[in-house]
Amino acid sequence: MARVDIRLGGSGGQGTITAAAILGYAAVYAGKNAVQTKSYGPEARGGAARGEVVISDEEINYVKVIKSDVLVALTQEACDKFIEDAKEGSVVIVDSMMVKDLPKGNFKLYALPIIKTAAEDIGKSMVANIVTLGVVNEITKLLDYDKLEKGVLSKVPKGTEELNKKALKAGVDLVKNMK
Amino acid sequence: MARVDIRLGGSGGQGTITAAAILGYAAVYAGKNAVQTKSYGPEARGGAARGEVVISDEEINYVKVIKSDVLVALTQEACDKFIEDAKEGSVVIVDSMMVKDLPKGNFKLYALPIIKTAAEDIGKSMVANIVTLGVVNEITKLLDYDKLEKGVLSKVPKGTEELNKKALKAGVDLVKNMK
Amino acid sequence: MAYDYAKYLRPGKLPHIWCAGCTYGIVLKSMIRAIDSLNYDKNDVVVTSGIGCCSRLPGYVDFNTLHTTHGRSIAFATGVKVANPKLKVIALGGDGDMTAIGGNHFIHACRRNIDITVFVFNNNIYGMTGAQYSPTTPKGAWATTAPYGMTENNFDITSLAIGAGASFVARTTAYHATHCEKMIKEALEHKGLSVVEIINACPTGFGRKNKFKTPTSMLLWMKDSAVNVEKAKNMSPEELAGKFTIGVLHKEEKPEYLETYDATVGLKK
Amino acid sequence: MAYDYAKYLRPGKLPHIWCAGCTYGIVLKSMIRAIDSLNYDKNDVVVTSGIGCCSRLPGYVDFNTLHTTHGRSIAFATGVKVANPKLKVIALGGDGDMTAIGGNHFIHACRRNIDITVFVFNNNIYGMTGAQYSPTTPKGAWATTAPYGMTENNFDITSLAIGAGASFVARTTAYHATHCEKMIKEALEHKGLSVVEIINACPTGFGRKNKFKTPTSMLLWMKDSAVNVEKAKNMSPEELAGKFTIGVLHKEEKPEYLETYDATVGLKK
Amino acid sequence: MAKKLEFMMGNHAVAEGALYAGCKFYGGYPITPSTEVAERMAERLPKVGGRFIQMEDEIAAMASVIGASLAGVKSLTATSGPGLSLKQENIGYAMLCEIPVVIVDVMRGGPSTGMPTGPSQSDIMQAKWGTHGDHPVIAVTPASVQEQFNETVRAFNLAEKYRCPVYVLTDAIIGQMMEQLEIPEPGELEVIERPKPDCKPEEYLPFDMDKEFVPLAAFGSGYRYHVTGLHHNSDGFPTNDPVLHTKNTVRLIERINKNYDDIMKVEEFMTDDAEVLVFAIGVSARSAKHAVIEARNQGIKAGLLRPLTIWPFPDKHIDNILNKGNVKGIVVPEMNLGQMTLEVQRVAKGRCQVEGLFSLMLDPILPGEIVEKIRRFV
Amino acid sequence: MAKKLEFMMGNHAVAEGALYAGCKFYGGYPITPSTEVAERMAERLPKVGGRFIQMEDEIAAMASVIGASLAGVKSLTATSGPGLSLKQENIGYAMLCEIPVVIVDVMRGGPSTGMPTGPSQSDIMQAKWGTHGDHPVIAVTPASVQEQFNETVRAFNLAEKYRCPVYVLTDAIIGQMMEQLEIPEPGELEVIERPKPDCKPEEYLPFDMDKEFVPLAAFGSGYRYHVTGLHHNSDGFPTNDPVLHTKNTVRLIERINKNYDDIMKVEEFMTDDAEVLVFAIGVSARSAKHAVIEARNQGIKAGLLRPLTIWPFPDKHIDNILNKGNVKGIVVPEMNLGQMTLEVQRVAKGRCQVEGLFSLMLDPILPGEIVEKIRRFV
Amino acid sequence: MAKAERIEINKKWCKGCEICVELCPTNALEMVDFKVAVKDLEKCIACMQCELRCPDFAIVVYKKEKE
Amino acid sequence: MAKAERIEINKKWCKGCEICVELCPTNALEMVDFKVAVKDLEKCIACMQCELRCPDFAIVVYKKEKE
Ligand SMILES: Cc1ncc(C[n+]2csc(CCOP(=O)(O)OP(=O)(O)O)c2C)c(N)n1
Ligand SMILES: Cc1ncc(C[n+]2csc(CCOP(=O)(O)OP(=O)(O)O)c2C)c(N)n1
Ligand code: SF4
Ligand code: SF4
Ligand code: SF4
Ligand code: SF4
Ligand code: SF4
Ligand code: SF4
Ligand SMILES: [Mg+2]
Ligand SMILES: [Mg+2]
Repeated sequence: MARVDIRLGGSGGQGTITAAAILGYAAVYAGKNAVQTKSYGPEARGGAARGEVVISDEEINYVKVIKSDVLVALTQEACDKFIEDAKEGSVVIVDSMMVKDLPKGNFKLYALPIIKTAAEDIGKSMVANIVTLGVVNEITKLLDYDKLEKGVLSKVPKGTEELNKKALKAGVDLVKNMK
Repeated sequence: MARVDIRLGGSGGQGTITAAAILGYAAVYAGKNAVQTKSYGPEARGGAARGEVVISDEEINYVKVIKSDVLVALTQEACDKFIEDAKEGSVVIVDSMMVKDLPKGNFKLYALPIIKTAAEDIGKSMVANIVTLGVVNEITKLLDYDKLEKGVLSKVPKGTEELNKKALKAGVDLVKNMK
Repeated sequence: MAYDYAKYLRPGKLPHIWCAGCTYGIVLKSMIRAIDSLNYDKNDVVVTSGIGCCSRLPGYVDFNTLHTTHGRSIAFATGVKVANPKLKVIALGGDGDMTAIGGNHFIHACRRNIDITVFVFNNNIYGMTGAQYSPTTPKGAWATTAPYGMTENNFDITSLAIGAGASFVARTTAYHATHCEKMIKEALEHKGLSVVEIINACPTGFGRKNKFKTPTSMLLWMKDSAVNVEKAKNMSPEELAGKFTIGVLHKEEKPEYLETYDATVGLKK
Repeated sequence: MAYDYAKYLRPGKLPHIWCAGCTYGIVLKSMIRAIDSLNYDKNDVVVTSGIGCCSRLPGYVDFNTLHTTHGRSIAFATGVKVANPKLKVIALGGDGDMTAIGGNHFIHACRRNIDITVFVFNNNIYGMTGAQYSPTTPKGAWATTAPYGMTENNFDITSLAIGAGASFVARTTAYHATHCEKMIKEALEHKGLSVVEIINACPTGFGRKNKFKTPTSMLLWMKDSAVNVEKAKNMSPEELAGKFTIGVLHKEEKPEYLETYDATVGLKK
Repeated sequence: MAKKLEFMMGNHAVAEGALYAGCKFYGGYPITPSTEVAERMAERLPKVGGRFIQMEDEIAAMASVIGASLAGVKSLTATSGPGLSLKQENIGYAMLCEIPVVIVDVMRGGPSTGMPTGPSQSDIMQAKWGTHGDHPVIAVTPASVQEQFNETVRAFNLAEKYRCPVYVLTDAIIGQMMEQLEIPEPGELEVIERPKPDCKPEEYLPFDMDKEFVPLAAFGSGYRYHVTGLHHNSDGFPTNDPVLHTKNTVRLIERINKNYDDIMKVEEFMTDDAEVLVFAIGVSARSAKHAVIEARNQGIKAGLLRPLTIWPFPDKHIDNILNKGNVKGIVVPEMNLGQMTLEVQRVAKGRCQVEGLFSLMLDPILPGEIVEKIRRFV
Repeated sequence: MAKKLEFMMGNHAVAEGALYAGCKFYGGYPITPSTEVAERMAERLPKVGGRFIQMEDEIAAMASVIGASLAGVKSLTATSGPGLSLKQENIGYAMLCEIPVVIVDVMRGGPSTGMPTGPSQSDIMQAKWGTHGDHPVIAVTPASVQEQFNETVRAFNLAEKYRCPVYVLTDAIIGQMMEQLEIPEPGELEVIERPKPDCKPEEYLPFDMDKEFVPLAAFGSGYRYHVTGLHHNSDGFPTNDPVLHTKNTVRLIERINKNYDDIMKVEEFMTDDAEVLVFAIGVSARSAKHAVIEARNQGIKAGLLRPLTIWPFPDKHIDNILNKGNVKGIVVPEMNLGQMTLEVQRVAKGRCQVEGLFSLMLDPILPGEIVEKIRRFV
Repeated sequence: MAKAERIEINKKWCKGCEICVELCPTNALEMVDFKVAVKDLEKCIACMQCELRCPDFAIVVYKKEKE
Repeated sequence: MAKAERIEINKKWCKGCEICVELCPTNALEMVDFKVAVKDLEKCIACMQCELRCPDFAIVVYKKEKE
C-alpha cells in the first residue's frame, strides 16, 4: 500500500484528533506504518482543530499531510479551509448538517449526516468522530473492519465500548445505505 | 614618565584598595594616565586584598600590575605572595610590625612602622593606608606632595580631613627620618 | 437599562477565546462596570497579565494592556507604576500565574504595598495548558498531573496576601457578579496594594473531570459555598465547614511604597 | 564541661570566612548542639543553602552538604527529600536568599508542608554582596542601595510563613544561643515544614553603618528587643513597640506532603 | 513484530524511555508542548516506586531534579523554550557540579511566548550557550517516536557515563505526533547504572580533577561531601585558585570532547558518493530523507547527514566527508532562522558552499524545497 | 583637559553614561561584580527626577525595566552571569515586543556561581543565544572607563533607534577598575530621544510589520494598544498565522542586519598592511593593543581589530580585511574557553588560520602570550 | 406580564453554555441548535440574571420603560 | 575563687571581635594585640557566656571538676 494522507478537520472538542489517532493505531496493528499529527491554536482547546494521519506500507518520512487523499470536514470552516488541499480525484467527506455550502471540484464528494447520526441515532454527539471513522473506512476500505473496531475499542473510555461499536457501525451503514 | 606599576598588598579592611584609588586619582589630576585595579576573594570582604595602580604619561594598555616597580606589603602573607613579582632593583616597602620575616633579593627594601605610626602617632589604625601613601610618594617622588594631599582630601570621609593630612605627613616623615 | 460594555471593549475582538461556560467573561463584565463607575480616563489605566486563559483578558479591554510572560504580571506592572505613578495599574492573573510561578512577585508587591490593584482569578487549575494541578487545586481533585488526586496542600491566597503584608484583601466569586463588581471597585479605590481573589470556574479543565457536569453547576457551587465575611463571624466552625468567606477580609492603613520612596529620597520632580 | 564541636565540624575548615563579630558562628554552634542532642546519623543529614554569607555554613558541617544557587536552597532540598524521604533535610539561607529571590520556594514549601526544616538567618541585609537592602532591612536604615534610607516595607518572615501554610514557625536570635538551640531542636523534631527565623547580626554590612558601633552592641540589641512569645501575650501594644517576639509562634497538625503523596498514589515501594 | 507494539505519542515515548532507563524522579512545571511527558510520568512513576512532583516554577523544577540526582535517583525534567530559559542558571550548576540529569526540551515557536503550540527547532543554540560561562553540553536529537524512546535511554546513559546534564532536544511535531513504538524488552537496550565509589569515605574526592570520571555517591550512602556552584577543588570545597579552576573547567569540557566517538551518533544516508549533503535533525531530517531519495531519483548524488547528537557538534563527521573532496555543497534545513547553519559553515572552512533553508512555518519543511536547494549546488 | 575630569570606577561610569543618555529608571537585583551600577543609580536617580527600585530577583528586575520603558522612560538594569541567565526569558520578551532597554552584563567567572569576583568574558555567546527562539541582538563592548560611559550612551541610542534591548557587555576588570573619565558636556554626545508617534491614536500600529521602525508610544500618552509576547500582528494582537510571524521575526532580525553600518563600531589599529590580525574586545583588546605594538617593534606586521559592537558580529569588517589577501592568521584572545573564536572561524571560511588564545586566569591575558601566538603565524 | 421589551441574543457570540437558561428563574429561555433562544418573552421578569452572568456578552435584556 | 580550671584560646581562630570580652560579667578577659586574652582567671565564674557566644570557636572554658 502506498502512502494515504487523511485529514480530519473540525472544531476543538469534536474529536477529530482522537479519530486520527485511532485510525493510526488500527493501521499499525494491521501491520502498516502510520503517523498521526494534529494542529490547534495556542489555546490548546476550542477553535479550529484537525487530526491527520498518514498510513503507508513504506517508511513515512514527511509526517504531515500536505494534499489529502481523504478529507473529512465536520464544519464549514474546515471545509472551506482544507478543500483546496484535496488531491485531484480524492475522497472528500463532509457533514451534511454543518457544511451547507458544498465544495465543488474534481473529487468524490460524500455529504453525510454524521453528526446527526451520532446525536440522534446513537444519542451522543460526542461519538461523531467514531461515526466518521466508520464512514472513512467503508469508503476507502483502508483496513479490515475487525481491526478498526478493535482499535476503537482499545482507545475509548471504559464503559463506552458498546456505544462506540454502534457508532462505528452506524458510520459504515451511512455509506452502505447511500449506495 | 614611563609606566610605573605599584602594588599595595594587605588584608581586607586595611584600605589598600582605597590607597591605590587615591594615588590614581592624584596622578590623573596631575595630568597623568592612571588605572587602579583590585583583587579580592569571592567574599568581597575579609581575607587577602590588594590594590594596584599603574601610572604613566603614555597610554596604559595592560591595566594590571604584573611585576611591580613599587610593592607595599602590610602583612606577612602579602609580602610572601608578591615579593617574587617585584622587579629587579624595584622598591619594596613592608610594615615592620607585621612583616617579621623580611624578604631578601635584589630590590630596595624599606621596613617601616606604618601601622604603628597610624595607630599610635595618629591614633587610628584605619589611616595606615594614608600613611602608606606618604611613604610611597616620598620614596618614589611620583607626584607633587600638594597634588597628592589634594587627592587624599577629596576622597576621604568628611570630617576626617585633618586626621588624614596628618597621616600623609607622618608617612613622609617616616621616610625622611629614616635617612 | 441594559448595560453597554462597548465603550470599554476593543472592537472586533469578540467572541473571546474562552470556552463555553468559562466564567472569565462574567468577571470581565464586573470589572468593566467597576472601572466605569470610577470614571477613569481610559488612557490612564494599564492592565497587565501573565500567561494563561485568564491572562488573555487584557486583550479585550480598551486600556493600555500588557500580556507579559508567565507569572510576571506584577513585576512588569511594578516597572510601569514606578516609572509613572500617575497611571492606574491593574495586574491580573490566574491561580497558576499569580501564586505558582508568580508567587514571589505577588508576595513582594504585597510587602511593598505599592499602589497596584491585583486580581487573582482562581479556577483551581491550569486551564490554558490543559488541567494540570495548581497550588489551589483541592486535595483529592483530579488533574492531568494528579491522576490519583491532588496530593498537595493548598494556598489560601488571601491569607498569603495578608501574611505578606497587603493592605487590602478581598474575596469574591464569578457567581456574585455584583459583589464582584463592588470588591473590584473598592480595591481600585484603595491606596496601596490591594488583592482580590476571584473564584472562577473552568468547566473544561476542572469541572468536567471533577463531577461538575455543567458550567452552571459550578456557579451554583459558588453560590452555595460562599458566606459573607460578616455573616461568617457568627457562624460555628461546623457551619463553616466546606464554605469560604467572601467580602473584604483585611484592610489597614499602611505607608504606600511610592509615597514613602519619593519622600525619603527627596525626589526632584 | 566545654562542649566539643569537633565531631560535627569538617577538619581544617576553620577559621571560617565570616567577619569578626559576625554572629553566624554563634548560631552554627547552636545548630550543632541541637543536632547532636537528637543523635542523628551524620550520613542521614543533608544541609542545603543558597548563596550569601549565611549560605557558606554547610561547608563547615560534616553532613551531606549542598551549596546551591542564590535563593534555591529549598527547591534543591525538595528534590533531595522527595527522592529519598529517609533523609533529614535542612534548608537554610539568609534573609535575601530565602525571602527575596527565594521567596517563591519558601512559600511553596510552607504550603506543601513537606518535612523539611528551614532556617532563615535574618541579618536585615545582603551581607555577601556588600550591604544592599533586603526585604527585612528596617525602614529608614542605610544600605548601599538605600543611600537615603530604606524605603520599602518589610516582611515579617514568620507571618509570611504562617500565611503560606507552614505548620511550625518559630523565631529566635543569635544572642539567645540556648533558646536558639531549643528552637532548632523543636523544628527538627516537627513532622512537616518547620521554619525558624534566626535574628542575626552583620556588623560589617549592617551594623557599622547603622549606628551599631560593635558586634556586641548588636547582640545586646537582640537581648533588649526580644520578648518571649508567652510573656508578650500579657503585654500591651505600647510595651511591645520596637520589640519582637521569640519562641514558637505557630504550631499545627497538618498532613505532611510525602505521606499524603505516597498514600494517595499508592506508591509501590 | 511480535514484541510490545504501541502507537504512542512522542512525549509519552520519552516518559517510557526514561522509565526504561530507570528514572525514578520527575520534577517539572507544565508547558505546552511538553506537558504530556509530565502527565505520563505523574501516572507511571508511582507504579515503579518513583515519585513525581510539580514544582512551583521551572527554576525549582530544575533544582529539584539536581537534588534528586544527588540523592542517588535518576531524574528527568521536561519543558519548552520559556521554561528552558528559566532553567538555564541551574543547568549551569549541574554542569559545573557534574550532576547527571536529563532535560527534555520540546521546541516550540519562539522567541518569548511566541507560538506555544507551533513546532520549531529554534533552541538549538540556546541548548549550547544558554547558561553563562564555559561549560560542556551534550544534546541528543530524536526524529521519530521510536527514537524519542531510544534516545531518552541513551541520554540517561550519557548523563551517567559523563556525569553531566544531557538534553533531549526535540520539537512539537515529534513530541506531539503518534507513531509506532516497539518497547524493547528489559536488557535489550543498554542501561548504564550509576557506579558507586569503591574507595573509603575518607578518601572520596567527588570532583577529583586528576581523574576523568569519579562515581557520584548518593547523599545518605555514607559518603559525606560538599557540593558548591563556586569553583571548587577535587574535594568539593571552594577555591579561588585560577589554575585549579582553569584545570577543572577544561577537564569538564575535554571529557566530552575526548569521548566524541562514544557520544556522537550520526546517521549517514547515501553519503558515500554524495556531491550534495543535507545536514538536518529531528523532523527536518525526515523531510530531508524524503528529499534525498527524490534527488537521487532525479539523478543527483545527494546524501543525508543526520546527527542524533547535535552537541557536541559533529565536526569530525563533517570533516571526514568533506575531506573526500566530493561534496560541492551542504544544505541545512532547519525550523528556525539559521542556527546549525552557522556551525556547519564554521566547520566547512570554505571547503564547500553551505546554505541554510530556514522556516518558521510550523509545518515540517517541504521535501520539495529541500530538493530545490540541492539542485542549486549541481 | 579643561573639562570635568574624574577618576572613576567603570561601573560608576556606566551609571553616569546612563544618566547622560536620559535614563530615569533603574530596576535591578544586586550581584557582584555589577552592584556598583545599582548603588550609583540608587543615589543619583532621585536627583534627576528618576527612580530606583531593587526588585525581588533578576526576573522581576528585567520585567520592571520593560514595564518602565513602556511607560515611556529610558531604563537600565545591570547584572552578571547568574543574573543574566535568569533574565533571559524576559529579554526575549523585550526582543519580540520591541522594547528599548539597556542591560549591562559585567562578566565574571562562570559557569554557575563560579568565581564571583573573578573577571571573564564568558557570556559573549550567551548574550546572543541565551533566550529561546530566533531574535535580534545588539551588544556593545567597552574597554575603558571612558568607553563605559560613552558606549552606555551609545547603547541607549541604539536601543531607541532600533527599538530593542541592547547589551553593554563588559567585564569585572573594566567594571571594577578606576580610570580617568571626561564627562562630556550636555549636547557633546548625541542622545537619541524616543520619538513619539505622529499618527492619530486610532491609526497607531505599534508593531507595523510593513515599516522598519514605528515610534513606541508611552502608556498613558493617549495611544492605547496591546503588547503580547505571543506572535502578533501589526496591531499587537496575537496571530497564529505562520506567514505573519515569519514576516515579523525576519523583519526584527533584518532591521539589525540591514543597519550593520550604523550599529557596528570597530576600531582598527594598524590593520592596513597587517599580516597577522588580533581580534579582541574589552580588557583583552587592551592587552592585544600592547601586543600589537610589541609585535610591530619586533618587525611583525600585526594589527588589531577591536569591535565595540560584538553583536551583530562584525562579519563584514573581517571580510573586508581578509579580502585584501594579506592576512595569514587571526589570533583571538578571550577570557573564556573559546567563543568569539568560533565566530571568527566561521567568517574566515578557511581564508586564513584562526587561533584562539583562551584564559580563565582572572587577570588580563598577558601581551607576551599574544605576541607569541602572533609570531606563530609568521 | 412581560417586564422586558425584548431580549437581544447575539448568536455569533453565544457559545451555548446554557448558564442563562439554567439560571433564569422563570424558564423564559431555551436552547435551540446549541444556542440560546427566547422561549417565552411573556415569562421574563427582567431580573437580568441572564445578562449579568452570560460570560459571552451574548444576551441583552431591554426592560420596559416604566409607564 | 576561680570556677574555671583554664580557659583555652585559639589565637589562630580568634578574630578579635571582642564579644567575649564585652559580655563577660566579671571582666575576666581582655584584648591584647587585637586578640582575646585571659586577664584574670580568678575572676572567672565559669558562666560560659564567652564560650557560648564566641562566633569563632576560639574560646573554651574548662570548669573545675566539682570536689
Ligand atoms: C515560563 C513558562 N512556564 C510555563 C508556561 C505554560 N503555561 C502557560 S499558562 C500556564 C498555567 C495557567 O494557569 P493559570 O494561571 O491558573 O491560568 P488559567 O489558564 O487557569 O486561567 C502554564 C503553566 C509558560 N507559558 N511559561
Ligand atoms: C542569581 C543571583 N543573583 C544575585 C546573586 C548575588 N548575591 C549573592 S549573595 C546575595 C545576597 C545575600 O544576602 P542574604 O541571603 O541575606 O545572605 P547574607 O550574605 O546576608 O548572609 C546576592 C544578592 C547571586 N549570587 N545569584
Ligand atoms: S480551559 Fe478553563 S479557564 Fe481556560 S478558557 Fe476553557 S474553561 Fe476557561
Ligand atoms: S558581611 Fe556581614 S553577614 Fe557577611 S560575614 Fe561579614 S558580618 Fe557576616
Ligand atoms: S431577565 Fe431574568 S427572567 Fe428574563 S430571561 Fe433573563 S434571567 Fe430570565
Ligand atoms: S449564557 Fe451567554 S453564551 Fe451561555 S448560552 Fe446564554 S447567551 Fe449563550
Ligand atoms: S566563663 Fe563567664 S566569667 Fe568566665 S571568662 Fe567566660 S564569660 Fe567571663
Ligand atoms: S568572641 Fe571569640 S573571636 Fe571574638 S574576641 Fe572572643 S574569642 Fe575572639
Ligand atoms: Mg487557573
Ligand atoms: Mg542577609
